[in-house]
Amino acid sequence: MNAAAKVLAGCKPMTRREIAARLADDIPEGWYVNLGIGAPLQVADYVPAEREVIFQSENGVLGMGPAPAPENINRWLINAGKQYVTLRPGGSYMHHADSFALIRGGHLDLCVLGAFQVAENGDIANWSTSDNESAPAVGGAMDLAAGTPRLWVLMEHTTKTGESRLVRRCSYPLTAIGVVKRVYTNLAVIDMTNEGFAVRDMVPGLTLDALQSVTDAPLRMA
Amino acid sequence: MNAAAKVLAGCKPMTRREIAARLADDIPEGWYVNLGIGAPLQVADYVPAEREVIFQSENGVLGMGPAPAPENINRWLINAGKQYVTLRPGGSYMHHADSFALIRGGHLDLCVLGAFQVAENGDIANWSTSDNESAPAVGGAMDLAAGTPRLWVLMEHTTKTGESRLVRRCSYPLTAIGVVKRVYTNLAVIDMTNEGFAVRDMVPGLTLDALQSVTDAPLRMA
Amino acid sequence: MINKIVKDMAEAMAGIRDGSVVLIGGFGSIGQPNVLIGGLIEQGAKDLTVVANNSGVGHVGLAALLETGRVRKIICSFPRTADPVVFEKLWREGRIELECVPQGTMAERMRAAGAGIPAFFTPTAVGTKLAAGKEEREINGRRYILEEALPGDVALVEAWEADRWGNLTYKSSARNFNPVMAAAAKLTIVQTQHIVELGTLDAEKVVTPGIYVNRVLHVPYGEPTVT
Amino acid sequence: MINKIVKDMAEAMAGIRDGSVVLIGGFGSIGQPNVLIGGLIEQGAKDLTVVANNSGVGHVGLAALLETGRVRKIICSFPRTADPVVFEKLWREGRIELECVPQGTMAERMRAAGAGIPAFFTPTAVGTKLAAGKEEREINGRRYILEEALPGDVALVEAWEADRWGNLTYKSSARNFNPVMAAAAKLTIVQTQHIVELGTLDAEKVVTPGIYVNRVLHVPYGEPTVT
Repeated sequence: MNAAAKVLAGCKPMTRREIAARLADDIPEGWYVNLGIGAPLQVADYVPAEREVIFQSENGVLGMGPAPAPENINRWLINAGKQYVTLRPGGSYMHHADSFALIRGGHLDLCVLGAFQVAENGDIANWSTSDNESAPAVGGAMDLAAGTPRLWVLMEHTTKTGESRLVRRCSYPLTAIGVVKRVYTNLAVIDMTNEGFAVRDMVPGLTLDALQSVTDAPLRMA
Repeated sequence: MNAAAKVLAGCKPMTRREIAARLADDIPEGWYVNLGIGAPLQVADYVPAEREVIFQSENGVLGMGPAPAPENINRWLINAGKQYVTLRPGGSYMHHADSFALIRGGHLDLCVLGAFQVAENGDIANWSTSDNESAPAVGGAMDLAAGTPRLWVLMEHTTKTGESRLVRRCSYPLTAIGVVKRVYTNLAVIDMTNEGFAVRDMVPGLTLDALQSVTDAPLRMA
Repeated sequence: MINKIVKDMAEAMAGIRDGSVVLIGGFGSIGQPNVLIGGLIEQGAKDLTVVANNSGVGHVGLAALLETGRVRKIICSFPRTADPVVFEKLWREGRIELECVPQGTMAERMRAAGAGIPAFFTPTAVGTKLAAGKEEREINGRRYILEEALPGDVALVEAWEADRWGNLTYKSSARNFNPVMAAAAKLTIVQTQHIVELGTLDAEKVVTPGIYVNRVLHVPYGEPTVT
Repeated sequence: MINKIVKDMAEAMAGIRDGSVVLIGGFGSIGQPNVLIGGLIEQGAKDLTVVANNSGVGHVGLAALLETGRVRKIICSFPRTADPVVFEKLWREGRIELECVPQGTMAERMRAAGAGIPAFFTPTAVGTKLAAGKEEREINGRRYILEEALPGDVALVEAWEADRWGNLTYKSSARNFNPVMAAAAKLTIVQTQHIVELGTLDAEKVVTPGIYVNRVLHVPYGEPTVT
């Protein structure tokens, strides 16, 4: 049983959906938010419609709503993950240059991305594992990471084999440098500060020592 | 009686409106055309509606039509000269960055500008006479001159005091360098070639020698 | 519930600081937010830099703002509309600084600011005195100069329709600089002819999405005068 | 009378040369002009460089074009949609060159091409391996890299409505790269679901004005499949 497995056995790690819900709680009404493909997209499910948060999709959709009922699908309306979505009243469309002008221009309040690694200097690696077997594919990740003033990462705390995803320096190819502001994992919520990672809260049953034992980069309480 | 006056007495110079009409004859159907403020704006009056030429105005109007009847004025619809205009069926609006992207991107087939001077190297001076009494005001002239692949100039051949406006080198502040393709004056139509000015045609009664006598830069027949 | 519609001019103008760069929409008086300009005069911020295509006409709107003496500098393509009496006097007396910028370069510099582009190369003004002091580079055999983004602290915008999210449409050529400035400023304040219910604007027709808008003031003031 | 509507595919594809840079609209299959891609396959131009956000799915559309072996290089942000079997095979066998570009940089490089901007600075990709070999500069304390315009010889575009002047609207998120590419290419060819009479499109709602369009082919082919 590796260190990670021991730690996980001693507490109740969150599921992906629980992390998404935890993150969603921290998004106030009125924010403009881009959710990266994969797990981050689930965050939208936990923001109640009466709390108006405006979701943007890189493919030119501002004011995205939930998935449509099968009988109401608009086949020209998808999100960045190429899933059918809806448009909320007040939503609008724009072309790709305008969409990324919005992203690069820093107009979003928040972007949530998944990641392979986040480093204590705020670097993020989320687009490539240097696996030369498949072609590189960056999509909009670098634009979102470099452009959004507030980048939160949603990811498992460790890899399946127990390696820390919060690292001193990323070993995978970088997506952007010094941009991550907060990390939501299945074990904790961790802020990025000028002094590195600072733990905001942990799942019940977890101690800072136990969390540190599965984390490569040094941690302190916020 | 100066040289210019003598030449003018020996032929029948065109009026501003005649120059505009002469130029309009050379615009084929299907061209996208920007007409500079002042005399060039009159060119539109001599393109019959059935010959579809699409006029653009720098303030975001594509497909501009003639002045409206007083009872049909749309007070939000003006041209670059701040005169009320109409929109033809098929016309559309765009914002200023898109309008100048269109201009700078070289998408117009033709731009017609007035000028103080045109030089045999294609330089144009049309925005300032270095008069330090009034503030500099360039408007869209530099964008139009640098951006449009085909720039024609419509101007009097000489100044009121008889000085040539077709010069070896411009003495007034430049608008753009090496861009003029053709000049329509009250005396002649003159192409810009790699070897300088080449006269395409002259008003009846005028000879090349007489035209040269009122022109600073050397002329040849095209 | 998001509601960017403000109740009065004081709320619209709150917090505009001395020294701000203020982007003011309009081409001549068409699309120029004259009521907001009046509010800014009332609000009293000074030492302003104003970015606007023209420099005001007679003694109204932008000209009235200049006349207060609170504008240190104007960035402008054409300070010579019909009756620029206020500007010309200030300029001759050396009481206002003028940066004359080609119109398309001015628009693109603001577009760049909104789009996170700090600088770009352009062929406009190459070889002219407006290129003085600017970096020049030959790219693929043609000469270009480098121009920098022009961001605003505040944008004053005139719209045709607006909803409570701040989505905007414009009318005809009154669109002009307004959408570009809305995206280029940190604080975008809108005067609109019409307020409409959220969801009634055609999603395919919104020109400025609400993300670029902070405050909307309903000013059904009628038709502009061309000057 | 201006009439950009062409009668058949042969007329739509006439003159596309070997070695062309072909911009192909769409985000995945939404807004992708698959019928025109079929026409390009039929037309036979080879040694092409294709610019598209994705690299094709299964054996249809863009994937079918790649499968002909006539695409020398693809410029693309995400060559990994659902079933990129054709592209992956070509790439592993070294039979196609890939330039992987961040999606927003790709969009902006084409926007720049259409706008007469030869190069611009951007923060995207700074410090990453996609910035390798690119000029870097610090501007106002932040690091940026220089990116060049990406013009096309040909753009293949899917529209919702078109008129005989080539004015276009798009449907929902099928807008995506299409308007940007229409403006960035020398020859823009459109397949449209609907042809409408000149003057019936709302002047406030036209997304691509006809100045950016050369040929329009009426292809009322129905709804896209998401892949």
